[in-house]
Amino acid sequence: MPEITYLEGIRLGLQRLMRERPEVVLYGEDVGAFGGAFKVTLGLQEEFGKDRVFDTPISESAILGSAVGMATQGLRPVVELQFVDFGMTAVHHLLNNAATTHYRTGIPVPMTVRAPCGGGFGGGPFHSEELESLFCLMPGLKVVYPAFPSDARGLIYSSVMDPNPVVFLENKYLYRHVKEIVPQSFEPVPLGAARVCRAGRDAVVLTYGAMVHEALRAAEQLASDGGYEVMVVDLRTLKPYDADTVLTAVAATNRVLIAHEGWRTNGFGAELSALVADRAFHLLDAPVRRVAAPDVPVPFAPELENAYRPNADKIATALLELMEY
Amino acid sequence: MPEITYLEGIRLGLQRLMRERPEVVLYGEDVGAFGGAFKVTLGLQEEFGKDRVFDTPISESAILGSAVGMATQGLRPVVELQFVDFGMTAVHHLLNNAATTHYRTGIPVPMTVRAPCGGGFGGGPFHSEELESLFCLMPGLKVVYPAFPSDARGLIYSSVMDPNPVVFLENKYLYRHVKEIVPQSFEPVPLGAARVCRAGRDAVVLTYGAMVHEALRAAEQLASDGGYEVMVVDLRTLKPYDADTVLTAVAATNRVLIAHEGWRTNGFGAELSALVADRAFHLLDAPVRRVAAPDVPVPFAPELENAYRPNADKIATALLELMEY
Amino acid sequence: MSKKAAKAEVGAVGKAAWLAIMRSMMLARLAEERLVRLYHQGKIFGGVYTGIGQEAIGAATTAACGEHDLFTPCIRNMTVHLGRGECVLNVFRQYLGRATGPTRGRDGNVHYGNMKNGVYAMISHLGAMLPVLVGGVMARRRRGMDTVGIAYIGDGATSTGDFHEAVNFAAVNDVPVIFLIENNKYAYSTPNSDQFRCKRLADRAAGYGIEGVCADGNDAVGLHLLTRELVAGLRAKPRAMLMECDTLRMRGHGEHDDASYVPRELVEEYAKRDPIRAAWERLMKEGVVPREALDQLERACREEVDRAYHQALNEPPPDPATLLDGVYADA
Amino acid sequence: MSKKAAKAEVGAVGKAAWLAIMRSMMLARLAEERLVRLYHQGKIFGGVYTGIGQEAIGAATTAACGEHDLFTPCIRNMTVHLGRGECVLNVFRQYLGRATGPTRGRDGNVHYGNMKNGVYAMISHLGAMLPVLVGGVMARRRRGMDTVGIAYIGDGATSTGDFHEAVNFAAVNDVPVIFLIENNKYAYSTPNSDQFRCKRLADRAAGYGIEGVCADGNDAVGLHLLTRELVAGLRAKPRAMLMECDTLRMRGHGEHDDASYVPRELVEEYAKRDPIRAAWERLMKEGVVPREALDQLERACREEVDRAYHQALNEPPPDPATLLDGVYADA
Ligand SMILES: Cc1ncc(C[n+]2csc(CCOP(=O)(O)OP(=O)(O)O)c2C)c(N)n1
Ligand SMILES: Cc1ncc(C[n+]2csc(CCOP(=O)(O)OP(=O)(O)O)c2C)c(N)n1
Ligand SMILES: [Mg+2]
Ligand SMILES: [Mg+2]
Repeated sequence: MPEITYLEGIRLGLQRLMRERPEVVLYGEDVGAFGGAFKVTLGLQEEFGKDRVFDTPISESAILGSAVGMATQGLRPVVELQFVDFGMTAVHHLLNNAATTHYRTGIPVPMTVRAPCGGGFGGGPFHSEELESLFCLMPGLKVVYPAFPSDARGLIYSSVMDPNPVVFLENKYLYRHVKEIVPQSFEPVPLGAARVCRAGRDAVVLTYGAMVHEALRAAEQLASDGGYEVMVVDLRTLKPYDADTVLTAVAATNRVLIAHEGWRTNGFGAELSALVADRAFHLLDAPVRRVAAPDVPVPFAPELENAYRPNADKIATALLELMEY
Repeated sequence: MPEITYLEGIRLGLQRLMRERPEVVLYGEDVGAFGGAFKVTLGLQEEFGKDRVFDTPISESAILGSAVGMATQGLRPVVELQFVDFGMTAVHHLLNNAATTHYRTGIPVPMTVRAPCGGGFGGGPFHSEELESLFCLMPGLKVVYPAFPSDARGLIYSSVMDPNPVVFLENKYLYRHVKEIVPQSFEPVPLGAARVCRAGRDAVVLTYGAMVHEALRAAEQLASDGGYEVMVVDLRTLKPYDADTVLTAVAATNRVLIAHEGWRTNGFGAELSALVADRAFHLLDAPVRRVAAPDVPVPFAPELENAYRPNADKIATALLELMEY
Repeated sequence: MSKKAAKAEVGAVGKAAWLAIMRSMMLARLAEERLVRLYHQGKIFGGVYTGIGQEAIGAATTAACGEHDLFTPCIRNMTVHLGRGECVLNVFRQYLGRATGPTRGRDGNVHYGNMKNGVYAMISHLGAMLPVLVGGVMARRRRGMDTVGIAYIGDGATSTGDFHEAVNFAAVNDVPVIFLIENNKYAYSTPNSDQFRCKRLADRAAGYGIEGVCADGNDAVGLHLLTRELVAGLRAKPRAMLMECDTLRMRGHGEHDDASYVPRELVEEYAKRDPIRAAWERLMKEGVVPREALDQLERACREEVDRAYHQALNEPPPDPATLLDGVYADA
Repeated sequence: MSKKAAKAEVGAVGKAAWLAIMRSMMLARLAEERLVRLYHQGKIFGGVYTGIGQEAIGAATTAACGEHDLFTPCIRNMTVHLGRGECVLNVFRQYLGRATGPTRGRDGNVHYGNMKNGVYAMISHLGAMLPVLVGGVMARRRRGMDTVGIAYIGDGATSTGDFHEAVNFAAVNDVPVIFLIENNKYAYSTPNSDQFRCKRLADRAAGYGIEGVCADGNDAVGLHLLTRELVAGLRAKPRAMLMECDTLRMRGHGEHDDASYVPRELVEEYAKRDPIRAAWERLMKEGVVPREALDQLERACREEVDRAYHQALNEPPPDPATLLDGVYADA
């Protein structure tokens, strides 16, 4: 069984899709021969030709808008935003065009927007953003955010095959930092299903993206230091999210920590917390806490970015506080 | 003392600012002689000239971007988005340009973006959106949303005088539907301060914008029907929000309902709920509930929009449920 | 083109085609006049936005296209919908927010389409349908269809970033789309002089390396002949192009707007060039369509509008219980 | 212009001005070469993006401007910063994320500015600084300054909606801004042919009703003379304009990119037209600046870069305790 990175997981998923489905096309800035800024699509133009894998002008509106047009005419476009940050120049195409089309007209819009997110490598304020909560606001959109190579591969497959517009978030830090030994062939990973990555009875960390790995590290630490057994739930799909798995986890642990890499105020953690405060209030033995980035632009210098970015230590500290509540 | 509408409140605030402050300029699509789509700026070009009040091409990026440029060169631009919905074509100027400038460079950006929001008049999916939670995600931005004519007047004044970029949300339904008798002269209303609009000890409704009035109606109804005394807190500023007033209200009532006109998932109510679940967990006698719009595009037909839009009845029902918890 | 040649060409198009164009224009005019009345009687929820005075553009251009072509109409393009086969009944259903209408009451007034006819339902964000059309045409062509597209867009909307990105994207990819600018001199209250500085918006074509043409937007006959030629050219050699049509918005931006900012002389000038009357007279004069046929057509249109309105009026509004249905398409 | 007239003009500009231009170019080249080395030694956090081969543009154009003028440089415009008075020490502080640097470590590499010099710090979103500059120039002029602006922008970034909106907005409002397109043939890996279809990007000017000029971006002398003329013209009669400068990106998009997609012949062609060598030779040949002055300048620049780097290296990084400070400006 091969060992693949997160990035390779996405590429393998795309490759299989393009082999199986002639209606899948892939485009964006520099995604062709160059393989994209992060090389996720490397080799795909060579295998599938310029007709199916092509470069575009620097025009996020044209990219997202044309994908809506294609998706309503029998193709399954997969477009890449070079960084999720730059998608902010064309948000109306997601919120208003892609996401409302089926509700208004009954026409499905099977398009996928791949968007590299997150920091941890000195990208500074405009190449490190985490904007999932902004996409999660939009009715009609699906939002997916894998944490593992296998999920990256299986979820990109399901995202592209879904008849709805999907924002597929990719964590840049994870691209080459996580590896996994996986079987050559794979089943698609269903959208909307969270996964319990670690069992535990003392508390649960609800998380996704890069913070899944930090939460797992924190849980290990608490297990060896304090003997606490912390459950870790990887949401995987953020919209629509898997409330059942979340509520089951809360029922099993009675203590909830939410961890994400993006900003705290109105981050996606707020939604998870609100869900718990509404539907699992009676199960809680402690406040619902969030470990998230502070409300400041993502700073560049490593000294600042380390202070800014949530990590295993911050999660462990918050967990201990919760335990002691 | 004159009776003014919400819309006139904004206009009077702008007029006073322009009289007192030569550095205030006002522009946007059709805001000049025409007075804007809703006539908020009617008469201002006549009084202050085309140099200070002017029309622009249909270019939201140019409008927002140029305001950043002006605000960093000694002016206080106030720009109007014809509808908040259309601001989605240029979100990067708020999130990345306006909101990060002071943090990155130390240069203040005293600009105000006026944005008509909300539905209730058959505007359909693209003229009725409530997008406050999206703006509330952005570090460095302030977000203001008045509910009363006096607050509209006093808050627009403070927003324009604030050295930071402010998104000033205006509720279109309230423009002509709420009136208030106010003194001719006024004190600016400080940003960041919520207001208890109605005292009560049995529960609190945390709300803002059009839903303040619905919450007040619901509270009246509960007072006369069930003898419950429901407190209503109008947030007024959503970012940075007044956590102290919220937490004091929770401590006084032990039951919390959050009500807003916009979508439920990741709406601003999620943040308020998360605040309460974290900081006031020990004070709660019941789950934190949200009354919000369902996660569907804002529908056009009155039969659908009435079902879609939160109102006094829905708030009252949710309150009763909370009381009986 | 000589007068004689033009006349011959008009004849070659044939009576049926001209009658179809006249029909779209008349139906639209009558339907919109009815909607205007209903609005001022307080019988319409939301706004009413008409294309009165601009009917030639949608009617003449859609009639020059084929079955698989694609269109993104704007707010003043009822004749695009009708020209592509939409029934006027659906127009009233849409305006009245009926469950039976094209958006089942979920969207209102001009925000409808019909993919059977190759017509996209617009979103309000100006310019935003342009890249959608470009993508749609690319997709159909990839699937083997000989599709050409026409994107209708106002003078004001040419100032949006989306306009620029879409035209450039289509130009680079040789996508056969006509970006048809209806220059009706105003964007809401904003005149051309506050919107752009070039003499003609067609001048933008050079900057995209594509062809730009100007046309009289109130001359249905000339416009139809020209569009036939252009569409044939685009099919033969796929490429994007700009087309600017001169016209005037003859009413307010919407019916809530009295348009008092438009100089009276301008309105009078264009009133003399009413597209329906102009086409009527020319087709009669050149002997391609007899007066009786036109009179008869007008009567039929009046009846159709009347019937459609009353039928729509009696149809049911959407059931609030359906509010949550169909946000997502089922797998 | 005749050779003789050109020579006279070069003389009229004066030795000091030419030396200043040469200094910006040399300093930038040496600083960037140092940064390149540091990057490949793994001593830089984040990326390194250089303007090697494009130094003439920023140096020659800023030198043609006045105290109150405004600028929005892009990623390849170290010579704009230096030309407007930024010290190379600040450049290293910025790259090394020092607390003492222009953004105090909050932003990195090319994302800095200095309002003292009229230079905005760019955000990364391509095109987004253009409307900012337009607004800045409008504001300064309203406040009585005779400000002109230059917005630097890449060939790729002309495809953004922001480019279009900003140019149109400036044109309509007669804002004296030169939109200076540095056509270095590539946007990351994407060549001009996949970016636009017009022959020259200056052809876009007509579509905005403004003037467009083309210039050799590797000829600092010619560019400086031209810009002096243009800036004087814009001050006399405020208006927007486009200027396209022909050049080539001589390294990868960033130092992580080996640019193997750029044909070798193209690189060789432009290597022969290195802007620093070209200006050096011409200024010597025309006798305005003696070789010794240039030699001396180069030595001084080398020392300055060396000193700056070592000083920056020894300065402190930001204190994590300041992370939350200054998100908002205090009232
Ligand atoms: C991006 C965006 N900004 C603003 C608006 C509000 N708006 C709707 S129609 C209109 C004027 C459109 O003018 P034009 O494009 O000339 O079309 P016309 O109405 O004249 O047919 C404006 C400003 C919008 N719909 N979209
Ligand atoms: C809106 C936006 N989309 C994408 C990017 C990613 N990006 C950064 S630089 C670049 C290429 C820029 O090319 P060009 O404008 O020609 O400038 P050059 O690098 O050649 O100087 C791209 C695609 C971005 N910064 N902003
Ligand atoms: Mg118009
Ligand atoms: Mg370039």
